[in-house]
Amino acid sequence: MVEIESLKKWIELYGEKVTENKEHLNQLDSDIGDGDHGSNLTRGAAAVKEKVSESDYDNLSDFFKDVGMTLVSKVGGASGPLYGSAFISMAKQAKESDDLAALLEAGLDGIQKRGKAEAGEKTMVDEWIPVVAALKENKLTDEVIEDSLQKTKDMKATKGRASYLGDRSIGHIDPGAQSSAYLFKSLLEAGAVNG
Amino acid sequence: MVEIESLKKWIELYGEKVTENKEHLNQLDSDIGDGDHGSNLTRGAAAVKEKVSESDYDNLSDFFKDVGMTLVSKVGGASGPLYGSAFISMAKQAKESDDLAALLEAGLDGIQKRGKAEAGEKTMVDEWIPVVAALKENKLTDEVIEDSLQKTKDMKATKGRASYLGDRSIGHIDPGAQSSAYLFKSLLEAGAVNG
Amino acid sequence: MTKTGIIISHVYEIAKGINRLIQEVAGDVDIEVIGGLSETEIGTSFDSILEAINKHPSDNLLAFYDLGSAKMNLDMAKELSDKSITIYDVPIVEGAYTAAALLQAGVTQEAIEEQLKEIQIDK
Amino acid sequence: MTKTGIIISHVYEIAKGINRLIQEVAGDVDIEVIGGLSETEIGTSFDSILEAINKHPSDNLLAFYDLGSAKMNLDMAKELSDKSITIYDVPIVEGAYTAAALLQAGVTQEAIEEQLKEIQIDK
Ligand SMILES: Nc1ncnc2c1ncn2[C@@H]1O[C@H](COP(=O)(O)OP(=O)(O)O)[C@@H](O)[C@H]1O
Ligand SMILES: Nc1ncnc2c1ncn2[C@@H]1O[C@H](COP(=O)(O)OP(=O)(O)O)[C@@H](O)[C@H]1O
Ligand SMILES: [Mg+2]
Ligand SMILES: [Mg+2]
Ligand SMILES: [Mg+2]
Ligand SMILES: [Mg+2]
Repeated sequence: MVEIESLKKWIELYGEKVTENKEHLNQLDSDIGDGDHGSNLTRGAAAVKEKVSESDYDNLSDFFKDVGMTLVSKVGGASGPLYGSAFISMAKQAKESDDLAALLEAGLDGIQKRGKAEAGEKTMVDEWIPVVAALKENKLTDEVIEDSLQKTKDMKATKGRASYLGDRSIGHIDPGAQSSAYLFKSLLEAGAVNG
Repeated sequence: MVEIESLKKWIELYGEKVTENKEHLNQLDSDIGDGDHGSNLTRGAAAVKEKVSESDYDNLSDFFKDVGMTLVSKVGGASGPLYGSAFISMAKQAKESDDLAALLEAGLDGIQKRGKAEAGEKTMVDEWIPVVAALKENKLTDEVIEDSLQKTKDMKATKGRASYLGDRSIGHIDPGAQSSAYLFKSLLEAGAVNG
Repeated sequence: MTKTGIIISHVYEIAKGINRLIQEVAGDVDIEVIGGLSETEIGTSFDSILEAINKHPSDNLLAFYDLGSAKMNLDMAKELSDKSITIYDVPIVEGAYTAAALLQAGVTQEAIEEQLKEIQIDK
Repeated sequence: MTKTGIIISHVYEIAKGINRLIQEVAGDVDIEVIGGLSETEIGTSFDSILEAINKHPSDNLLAFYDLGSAKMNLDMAKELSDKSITIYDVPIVEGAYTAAALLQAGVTQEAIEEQLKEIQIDK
C-alpha cells in the first residue's frame, strides 16, 4: 500500500532531478540521438508541476492521469508518449490496487505496449524491467537502479532514434534509461517504497 | 544512308507535333502521371529549335549531341534524360555509321541504359522496340507506329510514375509512347526513311 | 471510400513539401499535413495530431509518419479518437505518394495496402 | 572519409526539410540539397544537379532521391562529373537520415551501405 502524498513527492523530486540534470540528459542524447531528451523532460516537468498544483487529488488514479496526459502533451519526442503511457497505465491500475510493484508493473506494460521494445533493445525498458522485478521482491535499491543503467552501455539499440546508428550505438548509456533511473531514485528518496 | 537535312526536318516536325499536341500529351499523363509530359516536351522543343538554329551542322553527330543535351537540360522529368540519352547515344553511333536503323537502335539502347525498362513495362520503350525492328527490315509504316502505341493501353506500368498506380495504370495509353509515336511519324513525314 | 489521408513529419517543410508533391497527382485527395512543433521547431506533437484528426472532414484516415516517435504520438491520438485510422510503416514520401496516387485513381483501401506492403520498412 | 552527401527531391520544401531534420543529428555532415526546378516549381533539373555536384567541396558523395526521374537526372550528372557518387535506392527521408547519423558517428561507407541495404526499395 502506498500513500498518495509520497507519490506526489516522488513526482516532484523526479521533476527536480531531470531539471537539474537537463544538460547531462541532453548530452547522452546527443551522443546517440538528437540531443533533446533533457530539454523535453524539463519542459514536461514544469508543466506537470503547474498542472498538479491546481488540484487537490484525493485519489491516485486522477493524479497519475493528469501527470500522464501532461507528459504526453508537453514532452513530445519518443519519451512523451512513453512516459505518458506509463502514467496513464498506472492510473488505470490504481483503480484496482495501490500496491506499488503492481502499479509500476502496469507502467512498464504501458511503455511496452506503446513502444514495442523488449529487454536488451537499449531503451528505458531496460531500466524499468529490473526495477519492477526488484520491487516485487521488495529489493529495490540504488544499486539495482545504477546497475541496470550501466548495462545499457553495452547494448546495441534496436528501437528509437539510436537504432539508426546500429553498432555505433554501443558504448553509450541510453538517455531514457538515465531519466528512468532518476525516476526510480526519486521513488526511493520520496520514501514511497516500504523496504 | 541518311541525309542530315532530312534529319533536321525530322526534329523540326517532331517539335511541331509535340507542341500542337501538348494538351493531349498532358491529358494522357494526367491519367497515369503528373500531367506535364506535353508541357515538358514543348519546352524542350522550343529550346532545341533555338539551339539548332544557331549552328550550321556539317555532321550528324554534332547535331544529335546538341539536340540531346538541350533535351536533357530543358525537358526535365523522366522524359528529359530519356530522350536526351537517346539522342546522345545516336550522336555516338553517328560517328560510325549513317544507317538510320542502326542510329535508332543506338537511341533505343540509350533509353534502356538510362531507364532500365524492358518491353512490356508500358513506357516509350514499347514504341521504340517495334519501330526499330521494322526499320531494320525496311518496313516502318504509320500502322506499325500506331499499333505499338495502342498496345501500351493494356499494359501494366512497372516503370516510371505510372508504376505507382499498379493495376490502375491498365487501360490508358502511355504518354511517352505517344510522344515517341509523334517522333516516328515525323521521321516518315520528313522522308528520312528510304522505303 | 473517402479520399483522404494524414501525413505527420518532424519537420514543417517536409510535411508541406509532400503535400505539394501529392497535389500534382492527386488533386482530389483530401490530405492533412502536420509538420514539426511549429514552422521552425522540429518535433511532433500529440496535441496537434489529435486536433488535426478531429477536425479532418473524413472519418477514415490513412496515416504516414517519418520517425518512430511520430508514430507513437500518432498511435496515442488514434486511441483517443473515434475515427478509423490506419498507420502505415512505409517511407513517408514514397508511401504517401503511392497511396495518394491510388486514392486519386479510386482504388480500394485493400488494393492500396497490397501495394504499400511492397515498400514496408522497419522504423 | 569525407562526411558528405547530396539530396535531390522534386520539391523544394522536402529537400530543405530533410536537411533540417539531419542537421539535428549530424551537424558536422556537409549536406547539399536540391529541390524542385525552383522554390515554387516541382521537378528535378539535370543542370542544377550537375552544378551542385561540381561546386560541392567533397569528391565523394552519397546521393538520395525521391522519384525515379530524379534518379535518371542524377545518373546523367554522375556520368558527366569526375566525382565519385553513389546513388542509394532507399526512402529519401529515412535513408538520408540514417546515412547522415552514421556519417556523423564516423562510420565507414561500407558500414553505411550495410545498414541502408535493409531499407532498400524499388522506385
Ligand atoms: N520504442 C521505444 N521503446 C521504449 N523506449 C524508447 C523507444 N524509443 C525511444 N525510447 C526511449 O526514448 C529515449 C529518447 O527520448 P527523447 O530524446 O525524448 O525522444 P526523441 O528520440 O524523439 O528525441 C531513448 O533514450 C529511449 O530510452
Ligand atoms: N524508366 C523508364 N524507362 C523508359 N521510359 C520511361 C521510364 N520512366 C518514365 N518513362 C517514360 O516517361 C514518360 C513520362 O514522362 P514525363 O511526364 O515527361 O516525366 P515525369 O513522369 O517525370 O513527369 C512515361 O510516359 C514513360 O513513357
Ligand atoms: Mg531525443
Ligand atoms: Mg527529439
Ligand atoms: Mg509527367
Ligand atoms: Mg513531371
